[in-house]
Amino acid sequence: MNTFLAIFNADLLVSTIRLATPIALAAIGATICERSGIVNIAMEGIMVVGAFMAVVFTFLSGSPWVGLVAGILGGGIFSLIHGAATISLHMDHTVSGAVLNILALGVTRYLMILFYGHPGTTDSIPISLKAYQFAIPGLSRIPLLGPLLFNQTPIVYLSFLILIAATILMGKTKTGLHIRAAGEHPLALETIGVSVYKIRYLGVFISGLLSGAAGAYLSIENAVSFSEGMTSGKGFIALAAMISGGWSPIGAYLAALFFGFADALQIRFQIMSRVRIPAEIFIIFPYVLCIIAVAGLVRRSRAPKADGKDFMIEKSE
Amino acid sequence: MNNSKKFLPGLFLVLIIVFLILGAILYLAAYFWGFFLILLAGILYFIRQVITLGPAEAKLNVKLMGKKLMVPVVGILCSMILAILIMIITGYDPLTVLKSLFYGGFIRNWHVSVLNATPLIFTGLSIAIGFKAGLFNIGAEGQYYIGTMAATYLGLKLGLPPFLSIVLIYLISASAAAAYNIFPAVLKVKTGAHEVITTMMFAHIARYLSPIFVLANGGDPATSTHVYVTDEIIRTNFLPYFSSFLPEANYRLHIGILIALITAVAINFFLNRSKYGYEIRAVGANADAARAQGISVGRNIILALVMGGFLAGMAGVTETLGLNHKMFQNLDAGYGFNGISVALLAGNHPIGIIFTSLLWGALDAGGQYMSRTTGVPGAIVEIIKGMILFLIVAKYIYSWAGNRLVSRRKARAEEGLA
Amino acid sequence: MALTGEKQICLEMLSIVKQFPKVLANNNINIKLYTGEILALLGENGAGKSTLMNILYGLYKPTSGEILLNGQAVTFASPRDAIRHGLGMVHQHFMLVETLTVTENIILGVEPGRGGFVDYKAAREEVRALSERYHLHVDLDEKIENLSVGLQQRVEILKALYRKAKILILDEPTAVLTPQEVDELFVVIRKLVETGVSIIIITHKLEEVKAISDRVYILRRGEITGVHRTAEATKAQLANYMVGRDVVLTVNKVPKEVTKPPVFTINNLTVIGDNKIPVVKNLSLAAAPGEIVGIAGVDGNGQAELAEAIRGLRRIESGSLLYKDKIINGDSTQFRIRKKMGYVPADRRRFGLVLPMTISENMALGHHLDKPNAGWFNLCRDYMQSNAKKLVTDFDIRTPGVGVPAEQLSGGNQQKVILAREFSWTPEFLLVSQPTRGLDVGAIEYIHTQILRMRDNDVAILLISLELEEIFSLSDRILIIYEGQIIKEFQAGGTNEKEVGFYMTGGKERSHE
Amino acid sequence: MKKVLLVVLMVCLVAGIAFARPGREGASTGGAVMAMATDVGGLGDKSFNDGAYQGLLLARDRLGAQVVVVESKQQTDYIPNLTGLAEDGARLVVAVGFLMEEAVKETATHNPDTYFAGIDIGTNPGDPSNFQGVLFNEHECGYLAGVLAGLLTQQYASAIPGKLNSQNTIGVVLGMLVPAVERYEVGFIAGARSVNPTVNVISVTTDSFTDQARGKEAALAMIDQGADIVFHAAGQTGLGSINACDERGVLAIGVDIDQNAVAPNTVVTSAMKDIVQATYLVAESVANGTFAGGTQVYGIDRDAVGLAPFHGFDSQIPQAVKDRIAAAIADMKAGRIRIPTSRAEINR
Repeated sequence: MNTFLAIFNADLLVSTIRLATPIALAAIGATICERSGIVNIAMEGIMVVGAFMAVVFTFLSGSPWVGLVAGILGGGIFSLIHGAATISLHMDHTVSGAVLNILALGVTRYLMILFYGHPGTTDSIPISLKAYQFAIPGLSRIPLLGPLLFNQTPIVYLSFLILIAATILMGKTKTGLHIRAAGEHPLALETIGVSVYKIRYLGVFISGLLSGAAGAYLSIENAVSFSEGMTSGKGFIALAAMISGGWSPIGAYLAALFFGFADALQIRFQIMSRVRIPAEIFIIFPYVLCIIAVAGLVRRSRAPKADGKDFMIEKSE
Repeated sequence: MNNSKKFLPGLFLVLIIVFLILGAILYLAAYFWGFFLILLAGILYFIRQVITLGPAEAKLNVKLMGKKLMVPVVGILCSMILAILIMIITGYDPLTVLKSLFYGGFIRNWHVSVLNATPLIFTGLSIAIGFKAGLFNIGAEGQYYIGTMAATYLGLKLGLPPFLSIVLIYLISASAAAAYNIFPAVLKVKTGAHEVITTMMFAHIARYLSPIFVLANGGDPATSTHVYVTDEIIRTNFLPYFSSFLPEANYRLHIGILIALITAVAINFFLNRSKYGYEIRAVGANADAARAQGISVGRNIILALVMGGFLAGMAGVTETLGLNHKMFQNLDAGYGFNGISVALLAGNHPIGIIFTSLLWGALDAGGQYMSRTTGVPGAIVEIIKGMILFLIVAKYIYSWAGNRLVSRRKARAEEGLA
Repeated sequence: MALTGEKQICLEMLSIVKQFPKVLANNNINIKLYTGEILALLGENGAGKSTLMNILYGLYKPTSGEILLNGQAVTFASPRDAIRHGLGMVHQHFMLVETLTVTENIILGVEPGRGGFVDYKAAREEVRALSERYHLHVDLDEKIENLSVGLQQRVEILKALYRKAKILILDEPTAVLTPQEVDELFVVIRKLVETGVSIIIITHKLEEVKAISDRVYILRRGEITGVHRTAEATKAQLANYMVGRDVVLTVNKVPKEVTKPPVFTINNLTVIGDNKIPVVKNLSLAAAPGEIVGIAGVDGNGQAELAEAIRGLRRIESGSLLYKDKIINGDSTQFRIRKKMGYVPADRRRFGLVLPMTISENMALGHHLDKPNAGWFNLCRDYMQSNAKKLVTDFDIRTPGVGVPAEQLSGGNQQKVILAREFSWTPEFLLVSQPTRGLDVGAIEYIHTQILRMRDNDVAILLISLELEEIFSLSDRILIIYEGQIIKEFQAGGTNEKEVGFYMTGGKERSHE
Repeated sequence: MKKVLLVVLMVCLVAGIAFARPGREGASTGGAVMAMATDVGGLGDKSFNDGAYQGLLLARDRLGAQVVVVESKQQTDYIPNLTGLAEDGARLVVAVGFLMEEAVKETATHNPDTYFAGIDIGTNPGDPSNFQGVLFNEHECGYLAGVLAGLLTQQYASAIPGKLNSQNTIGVVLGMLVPAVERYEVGFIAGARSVNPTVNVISVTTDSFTDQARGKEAALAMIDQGADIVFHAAGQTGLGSINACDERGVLAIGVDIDQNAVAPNTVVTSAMKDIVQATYLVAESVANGTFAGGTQVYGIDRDAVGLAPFHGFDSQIPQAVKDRIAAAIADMKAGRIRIPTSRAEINR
């Protein structure tokens, strides 16, 4: 029993943050995207592209910072395909997202063969962002929370900043107001002279940037190389986090923390289990929680009214 | 109506069906002259149309059909052109590559294409029926696992006479998969939980739980020297091979493809000709109107997802009884996701899914052949697939491009006038 | 043709043409607006009024034509341009974001504040000052979804004023208002004019034109058919210009004696609305074979919920529905359909038709499980097609064939498909809601004739309509619904529009008649 | 519009030049074709696919063979790939990875004129004679890794200062629980306990060979529990584990091939199976005409499994530890100890 309780310690929380960060980044991005009215299930694919671009550009430049920027931009640019398909070409949002997920795998695999001569896993990058972990003097000495929040790696810090920025963006800025309006009543926005297309493209692009950052986190901060399949469903968990978080950045972040916590706990349960329980029972734990969260919480929160609805100004009638 | 007028079309119909079935079987078994039978059936169909409808309307029908096929054909052509561009840019010779892609996919390894396509038809149908009801059954892969597990278990234990046994395995295992999909369906109806997330998560759960099943039904892990697989199912439960009646057919080619074809035709009948399929379509196209006209939306959502589960389960059963005869631990089939592609590509039309699945299967098989013989990365095939999908599903792209052209032409004409 | 010579022209639209893929919406339209006047744009649904105003507002681009603002040619690429030039528009369907507050909606797009941030404090102050100046009071921090329709319209006007609109376009502003709210609106409009704002009102109601406007343009089928000083034109004249013939609506209604007992009765019905409060309260009514019972009322007084309850789409809180002497409270919609209860829904595109499905499939909707449309499992497509063909001929539905999707038909023909379907299986009770909304006169006349034909075939018909004209031309009895209750009943002929209008707005029964 | 098109075209061209590489040469001159088909892991797994490829490259250099590699994306690709290679005239087709067992045996039956070999694949009576299974005794090298870890974590914890603690805990991260992985784990546990009966060995299954984040998280959780040496048998997932050890300054033990290069300051050694040599030997037997069917078991007795060099740690490892390892090797070769191969045989 003692050992069982021992797993609830500071390390568990640190582990939670580590596992939650990519989910949180993608989920915040998805939140902004869906608030603007575009359903995005392509996070998984965008993350793959971001992770890959980050590694490639770290190689080319020797600096993981360049890799980070490339990963973020790569995700953003790739997401614009989704934007073009759903906004300008009026394609069904879910379908476009599914297609993009498929396309991302093919493109990265092909490029990987071109760059590295083989698919699978890339070579290790010379230096990862993890090496740039730094403690904020003073703050990091706060017991428990100090090392948790103020002795972190760059993208984790970035995710904190993005959480704050996204909350401010949605609540305090003009753009945020426009994004919210675009997702609720796009025509209202268009009739007062703000281009819904532009706002929605912006929403998709931001979501792409953040998913790209999530991918970069996986490949050049939490690891030192890119493997196919390294995202392993995190994009979809992010989708669930966004919904359970009630389409708000802070909610999405908390939900991501919750899923990260479940995963961290799962690993520790495995370590602790003295009985021969198949590991699989633990591994499905986060997925079960995910279903419960979506089924239980979706009722209380409300999706933006025009989420997933096509917007075309000039109708023929 | 006089008798001869009824008799002739009837005779034609019988001939068409016979030629079509024979031709399809032969063609699928790589007896390529079977294609001529299919062609003959097509000609007979046209003649029959002329007889029954008159030449004008028959012509119109053919024209309409051609129009329907325009987008897919143009989409495939466009993506081929893009693929050629990519190959040129990345330094490969597009002609040899495409040649080996098509030779490998459609001639040399045609049986592989057919084997690839078999499960895709089932999962494609599974997803299409969801789409028809306005649902996205993205977790078909999970239902596939359940079907596989159930089929393996029954295949190991059920020692009834061959035919009966196979039918029972199909029914029970696919039902198990269908039952598995009841959870997300009920959650959707009762709580509104989005099926994209729930079916996906249920798929993960099925996938991660499958090793437990494999270990429970496999050889003794203490002495096993190889990958954990279950034992082989009873031999009488194997699906028959083509080679048992067509000696030149590839030895692995099993009749699963024929079951898939029959299923596709049946689902086509169900969706377009039955009253229950009508309800599903009405719910998918306009749930509000369907409800106002007395159709239970919730019941049809559950029905569509359960049928989707059943069909995805059939994919697992067919693979188990026909091809693998056992279940592997690391089954990462990807049929769920490829099923989405073939369904979208076919516009969710069950008959169309047969062809898109064969195309997908051929691209996969041809891609393998291509990368083996030319050294071009097989991933190019994935890119081609992605582009085909985009160019066909984003139909608006054509009217957009068309409008562009028209308005530019108009502008030019106006300039000319001025 | 200087009607108001001393005033200055502030806006001119010259030779405006708008060609939609299938319709010529505006054909060579010329309009002048003088500073400080109230101009009415009168026309039927589909006459092209809204299209014209959307062009003016920069939402649509005209196919050809020119807009002059204070004598200067301008082109509006988007509403933003139009707003910048001092135009404001209050749309028929409000362009308000329901989850945002009043302030947020008013400042949307022109938010005060620097560096991309919204200065909410300054915004509130500005909006408060504005609302006080024009006496348009509304709670600035309330969310739109919690406001009444009249208040929402007020927000819309404030929104336009906040953008310093000099020309305000009001698209069917009274369609959703109660008469009191209409009066208040007119007061506001006059006040605005005093401050130098010019107003264009789009409407299809003659009374309003007479009540508020200085001048009136009349549109028919995309063309201007007349322009008048309101004071100089009679209603009949205006109507003539509007429809292109002398009488607005003529339907031959033969008075009919009701001899049979009611087939459908509602007793003390209470229904809860979406916002969890009762919207139909203790309502009772009855309809006998061979009579049309018209329910008149301003929109939003429980008509929609009443219809849904009758159809079985909304749970009944208390009370009972009696059909052929049986309580059908708990029976499914499908059961009601099989028992020959018909339904023509108000929103035909949303509730009446499955647009992507073919006409023959839509003709079977609701009866698709039963013979002769279906067997035990299959659909009888031959029967469905021949039946649809027959109905298409009977009801004069203009379509290339019964195999085309319903979405390819015009609104009038879509409505005819619904009527044909509901009439084809000889209902005994028919609920008809807003049967002619948005249709042209020809279609209206046809549909009215058909409804009367059903009455003559001894069908009990409950007609819910927001158009008093329709109520009067069809009903045998008129019930007035107000806040979910029937507050008054009249025999047709025993009343006039004025009286009914009085009760529609909640007027109490006068003790001395 | 035209300008935009032009710019796009230019960008494409530049990208084209940047990306351009010639298509691989097809059939060059002379030499028998020695082919291999990877499993879904593919080349670049830094494990057995790469190892087998190295073996064939050795054959190319020494025997003048032509090397063809085919990658498989999914399990349905296995048989067509193997069959295709045989039909294209390969003399030897090497199937890499336990996942291909069924496929390679079936193909061998239907292509009797081609030699087949299966890395990590065993044979049973009745298997075709043109198929040779190549197995490794993973438990033996796992055992040696266990001996090393068991000694270092407790008795000789001071040998490598700063990396080891006094918690007497070591860990092992597993990919999917396939037999080879299980043998590694079981051997490791048995080895550690043989020299350190009180040692606490924790193991975590990640159920993936590709999820680096999970491998990392598992290792970190172990390290948090006091583990100071983490062994992995998890393919690419294990790269994450090594990365975790590198960050936390504890020791890692690699798997399959010498993984010291992944993190030279962290990977103290690797439990190796000499796939390179084994693959080469099969190729050589084909070239010499001495190919034999049946199973070739490569164990410690043929020096085909064992520990990789200690590299930078060599000077820090006490001689006593090296002696114990040497003794264990001798014992195994002499058959004096029996090493368990399944979880059922040990007490976790």
